[in-house]
Amino acid sequence: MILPTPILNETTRGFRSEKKKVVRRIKYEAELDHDFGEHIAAHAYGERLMSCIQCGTCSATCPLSHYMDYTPRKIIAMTREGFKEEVLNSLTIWLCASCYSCLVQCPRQIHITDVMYALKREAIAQGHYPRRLPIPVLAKAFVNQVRRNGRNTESWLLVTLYLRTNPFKMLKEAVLGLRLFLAGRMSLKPDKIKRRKELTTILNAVEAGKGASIS
Amino acid sequence: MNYIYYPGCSLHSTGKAYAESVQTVFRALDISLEELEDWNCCGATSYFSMDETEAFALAARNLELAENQGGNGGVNLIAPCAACYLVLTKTQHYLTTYPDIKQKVNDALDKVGLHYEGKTSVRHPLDVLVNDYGLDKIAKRVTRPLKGLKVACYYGCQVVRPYATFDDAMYPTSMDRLVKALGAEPIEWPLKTRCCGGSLTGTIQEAGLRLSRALLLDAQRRKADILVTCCPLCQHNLECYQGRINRKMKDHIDLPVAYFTQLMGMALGLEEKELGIHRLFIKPRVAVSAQKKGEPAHV
Amino acid sequence: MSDSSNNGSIRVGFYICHCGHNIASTIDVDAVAKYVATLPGVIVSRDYKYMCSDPGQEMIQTDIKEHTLNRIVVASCSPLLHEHTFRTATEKGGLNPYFFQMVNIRENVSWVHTNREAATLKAKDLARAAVLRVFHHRSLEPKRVPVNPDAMVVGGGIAGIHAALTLANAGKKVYLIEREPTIGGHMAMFDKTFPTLDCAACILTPKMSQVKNHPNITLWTYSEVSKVEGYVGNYNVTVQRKPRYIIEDLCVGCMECIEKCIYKEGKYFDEFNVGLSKRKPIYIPFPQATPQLVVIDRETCIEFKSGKCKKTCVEACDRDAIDFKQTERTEEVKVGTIILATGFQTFDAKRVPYYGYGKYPNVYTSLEVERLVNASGPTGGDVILRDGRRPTSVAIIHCVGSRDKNTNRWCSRTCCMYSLKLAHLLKEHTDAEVYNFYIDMRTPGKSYEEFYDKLLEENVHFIRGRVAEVTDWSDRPSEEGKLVIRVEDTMVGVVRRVPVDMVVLAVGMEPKSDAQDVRKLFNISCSTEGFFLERHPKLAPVDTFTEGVFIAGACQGPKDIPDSVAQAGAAAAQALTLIDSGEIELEPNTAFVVQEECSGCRTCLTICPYSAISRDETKQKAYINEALCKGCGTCVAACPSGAIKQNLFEDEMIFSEIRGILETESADTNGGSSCCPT
Amino acid sequence: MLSDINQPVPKGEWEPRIIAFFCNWCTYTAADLAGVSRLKHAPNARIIRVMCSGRVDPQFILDAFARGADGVLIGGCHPGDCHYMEGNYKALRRMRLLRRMMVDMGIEEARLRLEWISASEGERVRTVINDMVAKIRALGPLALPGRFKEWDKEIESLEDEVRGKEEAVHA
Repeated sequence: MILPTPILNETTRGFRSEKKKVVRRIKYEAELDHDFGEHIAAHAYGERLMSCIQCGTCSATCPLSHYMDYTPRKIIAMTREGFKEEVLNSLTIWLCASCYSCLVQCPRQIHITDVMYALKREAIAQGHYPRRLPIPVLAKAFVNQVRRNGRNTESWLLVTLYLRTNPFKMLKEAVLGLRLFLAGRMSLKPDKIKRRKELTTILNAVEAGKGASIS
Repeated sequence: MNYIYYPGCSLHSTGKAYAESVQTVFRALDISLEELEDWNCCGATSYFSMDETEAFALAARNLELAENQGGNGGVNLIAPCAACYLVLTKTQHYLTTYPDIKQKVNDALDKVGLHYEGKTSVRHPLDVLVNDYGLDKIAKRVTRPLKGLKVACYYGCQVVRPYATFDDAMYPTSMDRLVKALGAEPIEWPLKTRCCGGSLTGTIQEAGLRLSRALLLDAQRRKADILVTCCPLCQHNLECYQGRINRKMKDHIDLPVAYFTQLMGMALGLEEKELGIHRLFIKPRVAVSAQKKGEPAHV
Repeated sequence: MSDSSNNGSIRVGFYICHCGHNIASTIDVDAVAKYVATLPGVIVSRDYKYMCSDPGQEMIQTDIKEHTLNRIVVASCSPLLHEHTFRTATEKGGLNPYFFQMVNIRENVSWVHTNREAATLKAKDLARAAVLRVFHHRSLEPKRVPVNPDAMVVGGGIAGIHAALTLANAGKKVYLIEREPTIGGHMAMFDKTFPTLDCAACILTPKMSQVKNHPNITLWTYSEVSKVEGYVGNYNVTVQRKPRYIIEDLCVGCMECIEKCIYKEGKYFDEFNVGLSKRKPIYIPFPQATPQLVVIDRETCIEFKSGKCKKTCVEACDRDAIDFKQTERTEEVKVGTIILATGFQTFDAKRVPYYGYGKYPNVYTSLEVERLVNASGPTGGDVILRDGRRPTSVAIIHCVGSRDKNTNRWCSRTCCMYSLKLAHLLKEHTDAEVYNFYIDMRTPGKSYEEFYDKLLEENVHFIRGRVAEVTDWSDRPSEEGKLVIRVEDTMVGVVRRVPVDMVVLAVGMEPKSDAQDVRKLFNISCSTEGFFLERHPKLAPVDTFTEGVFIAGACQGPKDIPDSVAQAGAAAAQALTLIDSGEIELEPNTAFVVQEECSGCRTCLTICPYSAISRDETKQKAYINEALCKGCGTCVAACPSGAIKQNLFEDEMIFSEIRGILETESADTNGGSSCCPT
Repeated sequence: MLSDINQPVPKGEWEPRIIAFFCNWCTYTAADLAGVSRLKHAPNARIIRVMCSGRVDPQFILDAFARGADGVLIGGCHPGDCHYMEGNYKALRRMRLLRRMMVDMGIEEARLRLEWISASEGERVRTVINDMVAKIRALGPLALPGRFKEWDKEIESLEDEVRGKEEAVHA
């Protein structure tokens, strides 16, 4: 399947961004993972996932849908039908900013945001996500930092992020960084909690106590 | 019930001004705020994309610490950062709705002798000020009403959705009513809960900037003098990137973006320094002049 | 487990129904039949594909004769469905129908269980219970009560009007009760009707005047039912008639008084035009209002508020029809049957703030638009928006408040069609670009789909997607000053922003806010949604669980005009069958006192809600008036000396059911701690 | 819930047995609705139809227990909705008294349950029955008939003792 090349040019006039080449598109039942939907529903409090009526409210209310390769509605449909590969490789799940407007407006009260989280976790677990996409990298960096310090320090978070994804961006951001620093809105010394051991024990305990759940 | 203060990581860095203004305002209204001892990161959105149970455990530790610190009879945990507020309310909600999660989380907490009962209620300063303290009392405390100041009240997405109960999820009004109480005029604004781009400004900047831009442009179109928010990330996005937006997209945006607590502090006539006004890149001069206008009426 | 008392004479015939696969697929009917055959007193035990079919019933009749059976037990569906069928069969076979007992193994077993073994087991238990029960059945005569031929119809919308006329034309006396000052209901407000596009008024008003002039119809508008007593065939209904402050017999509806009211202009919310225009405190809802009588609105009339009005209206009326001293009147009528046609209310669009109703002046509800395009409407059919503009583009949003777990879960059935109609009318009146935003297009109904085709050809836009928001947020200069629709065009799979001048919200239908009170008043039930509940969703759609009370129109569920009329006809027909049979058979389940056992303790007297029990002071015994007893059996359970018995539900019958269910073979051996008979 | 109610009943193994007295107008109709809507639930309840919950005589309930029922469920119309005006209130009052008696007899309260279920609440029939079955499964068998037998035995043995003593006296 083809991913549109990322985002950066807006696509209001026709889908210019999509690579124009002739592709054979057909889906055979055998290629679908029929338990995928149930699986996700079970782990995302998405009990109601199956009751989706494909009305598109989620896509329409989503502030980011116009950057997504599949609208949230399609993601739900594909998840339900077992288009596992496409879903896990999609940009959509990473573009979700968790603003919850879909969840609030969904006429079937589907926990769409949680579905997206579940899909992200599944994608990471399966090493499926689009390469060099900063978001999963940020997520990882963030988690590591919190595991280490119990808190996160935005400055360091961004530094690690840019180093991993696109070092040049550092320079671009440097100016802003400096201004923030001067305004006392950015500290360089990492913020830490006192009882870090306690936290580690808790998180390890969770790790240990893990069953089949996605995470 | 007593209030315990949960700053969250952002209020230690980008949101410093928010932290300062919240504490100053609460002090001015004689609402005691003791900080949660050895609080940890709430988990934010990123953690949920990596490991949900851990994320819940992380948040639960804070809820539990608050429960202890607050003593019996329950406690209000005040989280000014919208993201923290959402994660903590969400955790609270899920721990009560799904016993199995609560079990998992408590199993982990037990390892360090903690156990979460579920007595902590997570509150946002906006909720506390409007619903606990009360608008009339606030209005009485106003010494320098912000006459004629047109304010775009921006709630962002995380404060009212989806587990918060103190206001409407799509069309909240608490902040607008608060701003009115300060003598200013909130503008009618359908975008008040539309996402500002969140962490995307750091990752897929194009997308992030466009969201912020839409908000700023529309606020200006509606003749807002200032935009106030209750989320450090929103404040950061909407203020710091205005220059970049103007450059990239040939706009002429110049809109001060402050924390609602800063605006409130000004109306209460508190020290600008203590409200962290000096930390803002775009100084809210309009607000200051509005104060001046308001002044004679009240002295 | 034999019943020595009267085992000898008792010859039971047992029949178990497959109901196609409905029962046979979950219950081993053959096993049950074989098992029941082993029970004492059972002479024949058969299974058959469809017991309710003619051959099934004949089987019973022939068996009764050939095997001289004197008790019949049928295990099939719910007694609420077929008890009557089989009682009749039993009677045709030459037995008293009350020697029959039914076992519900479909609704109560095969349809709700999946485990064949457990289901079969349960079926056996229930069958055994029934077999033991019929031993105690006695021959009974059904209680017959005369049916008062007069009928009452509550609600003067199209359904009520049609029901009333049907009854009246059949020569029955009908009381038509309407809460509003005029009949006509919602239909009177509509412009054209789908799919034929004939004008609502043209087809409705003739029926309205027929009602007014029909010798058999007593029309009471501005009136409400306040009390209902009695039982099927004999209801006493109390009606409150609100004061119009107009003497009905004198007023000729010349409207001089309205003309002369000290208010030169209308000032108050005009109900008929849903607020699109204003009315005076003294008014007639609309020109063809029936009856043609003026009303004075007590809330807004200066005379009532201050008592200092010049009363120009009184001067204006040369027939002295105005009477400020009028007070509420109470009427009591006796009727045999009641038809409820109390209608619906439209969904309050303010409950979905993201569509901006009440915030943006140019967002309308469908009902408002009905008035707006109506030639007799506030603008004379000219589509002028609240801000004075004429729309060049219109968005019609379907399913507003419907199919949504946050508001109303159900589909309102009519919105797709009326949205198509409004699309057509708006295009006709304004030549604007019209967009329909729908989730699913539902056009089931005679020549409805054809109407949809017609609209497609009129190149109205159809965008499949539920609108997320209506805002005045313009993202492009082209959107300035417009209302912007945000929606996913799910067919294309892309989010669209559609700027329009006018938004129409196709609000759904919901139960009237006071449906619950009405339900209690007439002692009927409501469905979960709050609509009145029919006795059976398919086979008794206009009956209720209260005999003699029928329902018609949208009070039973969302319905369009054709369906409402059809249902009204059906309800009238049901009422007529009852009336013309002259008398009705009541279930002979009344209670009676066994005199020699009564200790005269008075316990029962206070318990009976119908005061059917009196005490013979000379004999010192209680006595039950069969005519008044409704057969709840509460007194039976309360009688300390067990002197009261209830026909069809005697203690012995229920005890033997309990025994039948619990005393399985194995139970006898191991103290009842197992439910496994084999 | 569904999963375990679909397990085949192991032969001879104990299964809760519940007698359910449902009023004709509300709860029995609701049970029918549950059927029409195919709301699968535990097969342990056996319904006996009465016209009104007010007809349910305490003797019925005690008899059911005495004959080996593990639980008794009574379903009536919601307060204020009784087809016969107030039969359900009467039922409620009786149950209160009866409960006290049961507890004295050593029958757990949970074994007798009174529920208001209106004609439209098919879903509730399912949940109530499933819930009650689960609770009674937890309590285990009541097995009154068994207990009665034991009591009889005890009494007999006592009598024997007495008799023995008397004989001793006579000797």
